[in-house]
Amino acid sequence: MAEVTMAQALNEALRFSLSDDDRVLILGEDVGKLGGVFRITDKLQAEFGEQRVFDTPLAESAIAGVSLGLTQAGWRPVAEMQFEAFSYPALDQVISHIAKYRFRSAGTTEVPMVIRIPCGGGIGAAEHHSESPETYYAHTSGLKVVIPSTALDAFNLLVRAIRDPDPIIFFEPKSRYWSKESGDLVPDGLPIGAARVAREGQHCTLVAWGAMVARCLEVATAAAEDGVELEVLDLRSLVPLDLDALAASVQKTGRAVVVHEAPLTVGFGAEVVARIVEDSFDYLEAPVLRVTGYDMPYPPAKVEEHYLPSVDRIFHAVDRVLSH
Amino acid sequence: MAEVTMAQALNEALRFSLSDDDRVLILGEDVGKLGGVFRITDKLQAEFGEQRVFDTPLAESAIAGVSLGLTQAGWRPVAEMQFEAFSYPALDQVISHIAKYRFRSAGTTEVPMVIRIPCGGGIGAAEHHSESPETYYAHTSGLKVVIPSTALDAFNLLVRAIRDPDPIIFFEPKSRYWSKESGDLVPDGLPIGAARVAREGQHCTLVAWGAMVARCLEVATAAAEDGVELEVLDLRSLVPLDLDALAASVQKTGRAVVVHEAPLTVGFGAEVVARIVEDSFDYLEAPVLRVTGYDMPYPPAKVEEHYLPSVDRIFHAVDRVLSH
Amino acid sequence: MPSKRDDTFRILAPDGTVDEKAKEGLDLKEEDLRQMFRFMVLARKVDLECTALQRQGELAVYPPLIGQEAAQIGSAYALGDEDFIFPSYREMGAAIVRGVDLVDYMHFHRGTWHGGVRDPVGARFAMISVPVGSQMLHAVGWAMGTKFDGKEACAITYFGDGATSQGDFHEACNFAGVFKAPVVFFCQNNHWAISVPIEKQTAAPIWKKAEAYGFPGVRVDGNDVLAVYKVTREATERARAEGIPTLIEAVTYRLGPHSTADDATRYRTKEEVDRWHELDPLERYRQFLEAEGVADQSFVLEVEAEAEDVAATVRAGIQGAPPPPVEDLFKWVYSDVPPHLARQRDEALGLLEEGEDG
Amino acid sequence: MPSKRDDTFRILAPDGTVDEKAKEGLDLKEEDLRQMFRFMVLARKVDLECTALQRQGELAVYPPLIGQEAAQIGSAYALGDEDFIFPSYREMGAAIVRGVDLVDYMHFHRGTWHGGVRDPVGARFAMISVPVGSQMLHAVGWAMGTKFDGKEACAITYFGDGATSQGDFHEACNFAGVFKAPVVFFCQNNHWAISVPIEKQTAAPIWKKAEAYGFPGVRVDGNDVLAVYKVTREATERARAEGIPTLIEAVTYRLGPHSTADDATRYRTKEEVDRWHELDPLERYRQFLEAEGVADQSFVLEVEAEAEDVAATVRAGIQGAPPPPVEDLFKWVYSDVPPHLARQRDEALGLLEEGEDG
Ligand SMILES: Cc1ncc(C[n+]2csc(CCOP(=O)(O)OP(=O)(O)O)c2C)c(N)n1
Ligand SMILES: Cc1ncc(C[n+]2csc(CCOP(=O)(O)OP(=O)(O)O)c2C)c(N)n1
Ligand SMILES: [Mg+2]
Ligand SMILES: [Mg+2]
Repeated sequence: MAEVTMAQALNEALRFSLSDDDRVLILGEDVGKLGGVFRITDKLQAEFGEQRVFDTPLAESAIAGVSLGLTQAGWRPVAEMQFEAFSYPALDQVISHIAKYRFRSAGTTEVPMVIRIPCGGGIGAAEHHSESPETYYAHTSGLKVVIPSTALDAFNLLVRAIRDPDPIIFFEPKSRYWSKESGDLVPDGLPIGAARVAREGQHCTLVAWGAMVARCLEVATAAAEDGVELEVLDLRSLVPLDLDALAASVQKTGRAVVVHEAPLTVGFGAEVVARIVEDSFDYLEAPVLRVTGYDMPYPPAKVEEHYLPSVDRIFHAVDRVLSH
Repeated sequence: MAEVTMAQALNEALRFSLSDDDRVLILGEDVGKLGGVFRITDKLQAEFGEQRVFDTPLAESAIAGVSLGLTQAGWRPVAEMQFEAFSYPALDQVISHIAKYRFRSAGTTEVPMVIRIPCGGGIGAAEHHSESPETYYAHTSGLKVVIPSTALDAFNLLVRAIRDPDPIIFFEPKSRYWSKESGDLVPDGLPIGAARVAREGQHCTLVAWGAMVARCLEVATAAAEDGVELEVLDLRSLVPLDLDALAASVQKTGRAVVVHEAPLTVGFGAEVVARIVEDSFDYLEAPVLRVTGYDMPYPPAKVEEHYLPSVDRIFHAVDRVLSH
Repeated sequence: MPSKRDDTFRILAPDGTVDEKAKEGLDLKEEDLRQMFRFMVLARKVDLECTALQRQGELAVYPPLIGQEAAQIGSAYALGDEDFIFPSYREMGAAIVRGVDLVDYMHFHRGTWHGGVRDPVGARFAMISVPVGSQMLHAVGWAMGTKFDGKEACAITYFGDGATSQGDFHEACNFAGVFKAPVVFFCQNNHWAISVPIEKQTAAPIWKKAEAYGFPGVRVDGNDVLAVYKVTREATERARAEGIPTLIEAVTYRLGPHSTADDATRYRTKEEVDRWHELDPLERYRQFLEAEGVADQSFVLEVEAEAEDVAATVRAGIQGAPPPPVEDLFKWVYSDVPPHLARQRDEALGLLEEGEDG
Repeated sequence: MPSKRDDTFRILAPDGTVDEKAKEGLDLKEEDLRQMFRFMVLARKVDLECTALQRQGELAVYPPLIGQEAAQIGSAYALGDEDFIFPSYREMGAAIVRGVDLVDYMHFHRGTWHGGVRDPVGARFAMISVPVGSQMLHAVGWAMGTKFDGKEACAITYFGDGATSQGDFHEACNFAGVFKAPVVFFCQNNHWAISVPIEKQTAAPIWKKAEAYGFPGVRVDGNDVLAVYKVTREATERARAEGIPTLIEAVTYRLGPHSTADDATRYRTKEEVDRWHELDPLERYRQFLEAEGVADQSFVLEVEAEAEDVAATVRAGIQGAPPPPVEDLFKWVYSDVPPHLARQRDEALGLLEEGEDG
């Protein structure tokens, strides 16, 4: 039972997949010798050669479009976008082709590819290096959108994503890259599409994904001291969304707060609220609230603590919900 | 009191703006001699010359990025994206620069530009010509996102958008281009950010924008025959969103259904539901439901009638809400 | 008119004269020469049929290829069976050479189905691609992957003069140059991007843009099917054998409107169109075949009759063709139908039933 | 080493010899020659200071320009007061020439402010742009708009070798060619895009890419400040007078890591870096100035002392500099604060107060 960071777990998941299936390829900017700016592809080129793991020119639209082409030649590309904000030049290829390709072909061809995107803030990074663009992808039908919150789950989810026959946007919460967890790296965790109850509780449900799961667990631990039992639901997969798990938890607690880093307006939290209202309205004892980033561009690193959902802000929302 | 179509009203709004302010420019693909594929810029190049109204090479990222550059030289560009799906190559410039430019400069520079985007389905068009991408833009802080539902309001909103100091995404619901309205074309309507009660009613609120407003009015007229009075709220502006108007209507009716063409998951309807829950939870007598396009790529034209919210589907939702 | 500058490769001049030196090494048997003509006539006939079908409301919209037959047939005929075509939306001629089911294909333009090609990988013909310039990257990716497997096949991607302005064109060419991808970039410069003339699209000759990527660029008379065949053949050989991409600029002309929804009189003169009608690629090639004694009147008539039959079959197949059952749409989004989508499917099907009942 | 091919323009050879023919028409007075040296030393000193500030935690991350002083100073010094600079993130040297407030500028790298430039239009220096290749389009748009006004000014945009792979680079150059925009595309080919060497970035020489857009391309020794000045000067004149854009490839080298967060030893050899240290642009220029009698030891010492002072001022100004008040962030999003944002502002400020109280 070794201790691994999420970064190591992701690196192992790629290593595992490269040896497990010789059709798997890794491409992106600086993924070769450098091993990626976060070292997620560390040593993989040395181990698997320059054809299985290769650097590309600096062009994200090409990285996405070429990956689609590779799938049509029978490969399973795992493309890395260096940072979330640099995935935007690829949005046209993702929205107009990758997400639609299977549909357009009446199911006669598949696009088994993964686009890895480090996301989120909280690491004091430069501009364009701390955003949370999950809404753009989750709203794009035809994509599956997953995001792990722990090291072991990162391993499991990435291995499953690479095996999946559909195009997957795989978000990696940067601020958790160095978070440790001990356990064995074996792809036997929950399947894509299943949420995980990270902590049980009966008074209120905190819904989160990625880095905000840990933040919610902090809140839950603190709340427990006041005898308030918060349930923390880690969505793991935004698309498909685990509607049953969401309904089950909220129907048990009757209250919910959604937490995410992305701006409020049409953040994925809005979808969570709408689903809760549709499926569990009669169980609700209070409005479902959202604690999110503000509706502004991601601010300079030195003020991000005031932008990201803090333990305080989450507490405030929980208080309002409980005292409703 | 002449009768005008929305297409004519938009053409007049551009004409008005070009003569009202000699810093206004119009650029895009085929906006010159051809007058645009929908003729929204018809005759403008002949009237104002090839420097005020000009065709560009076929490159949307450039159309957006060059427009930003033009604002820094003191111009007020009005760029046309030929169809909504062809605005995606410009998303990187829109998200990473246009939306953030003022913020990044600490408010020391402005980006007074408008990007016109024909949107929506229902016109039997080819693939990539019927989508509703408002979520991508509404989630991008720094942009204002407006969409008219009638000819006169289209004139007023476009004139105001062109005068606005901030970057504006101006959606034009294609299926309403040929809808007629009589009245005078004068920019004296509601400001950007104000919603409009398109029809009063006390039993349930239908929230919509663009082409779906007319669809909801159809439903309301039919419902009235059964003595059910539906209020129809035309949002007009998704960002900024008129929270007061939304709360006022729902707190009066106690019930709401949101209708849009875009796919369900993280469609703007989710934001509307979340806002209603946050502001008017205690007034709600039933869950707020959404009637939207399905979570799939926009389907072939010959099946779009089964994809777009139909009078039937909206009725179903209203029934569920009223009988709750 | 196609540039008369000697940087334009041509075998068959408009006036029918043959440049024997240019023709050297042309590896076409008489049967091939006839077959290419057959394909050109077929493309012309089916194209006209489709314009008619659109007028009758059988197709939603259709982008005619009339005038570009030599460019499409000559290039597609030069391909090997394993080579993969990545087209835009105007390559029905190339689809014919590839043996793509034309009724399937027309479903795209009818508005009953988005792809237009069943099992694209098997067909070696990618689905119709409307976002201008976007398909070139797929061709490069496929070509890279095919080379990784050590297979001797190349990709060819079709696009227009306007598409060269897109960032994706640049990124695709740059990747191809860096990875030595076996791909042929085939640009049909038909002088117009809807209403925008080539002079307003770019300030440099298209074929010269290859300089920016370290591989050869060639300009060819796109209305000379023999010349197009030859330069494409050579490009495919360079691609497969040495991993050298080629940018081919086939200078041709869009004799019809951009699409059946377009009114070209708004932006170009009748004189210009007439000049190009005189350069009709079919006519030029027919005269050559008859002059060379490879074909005679009766052959031409026979070919036209065959084409009529095929056009009639396409018409019969697409007329009144229904869209897919709504249920299928839900099956095509993902390899499985996830719960949220299953719910939506059930709602949709429920409504359909009611519709039938009531 | 900078390519020795004669397609590389150079005045001052690494060994100090001067190419008099190339030097012809160089319009620099002695004071200019000294001023450029002053700027180069200043850029070097402030750059080293910033790397130190980052190590001490005063800056979040910093991208050193060491080695690229001649390319940045020589080009920026060639500009007129009305010309507008559209930089990437590594152009602190150009910012110095432009007189941009360096403390403002360093707020970007400290993580206290995103723009780095107050009133960019007034400063004639656009905000720092991190998305690679994206700023070139802004330069072209500004240049087009300036030409529309009949003003005699041009834009210059800085970018790296890696940026030439981006679609935006292509679209910007193509627009510039079509609209005859007065713009200079200044590429600092420093041989690396983080860990990706130029050979893996593109298969053609960068300066040749201009061929694709119908305007001139020039390769210059980017470590020869005189040559850089001259080609840029000529490019700006062509741009303003005739609306002819130019693509300049300044061959130089990134002596430091990509940024203070980068470990360059993972992908390049010490030998390579050492070779380029021998080609240090400051050293080469200093020797020239002394040989020509334009500067002497004491001048050099004086200049270095000045630079130390400026560096110290920058340090003093940025050390411990606070981020903007949270309230301001809400004011910067739109020209007004819309209701939904006002709510969020009030929540944020409320929490801050509590924070202070409790
Ligand atoms: C990205 C994108 N922008 C705009 C359009 C709308 N559009 C369709 S075809 C076309 C012109 C294409 O011209 P060209 O590349 O020369 O091809 P041609 O139609 O002449 O064959 C345009 C602007 C599109 N389909 N995709
Ligand atoms: C669109 C985009 N993709 C990726 C990145 C991450 N990134 C920052 S700098 C850089 C390398 C740029 O190389 P080059 O253009 O040569 O400029 P240099 O850093 O050498 O000055 C990369 C990949 C980015 N900033 N923007
Ligand atoms: Mg064309
Ligand atoms: Mg570089």
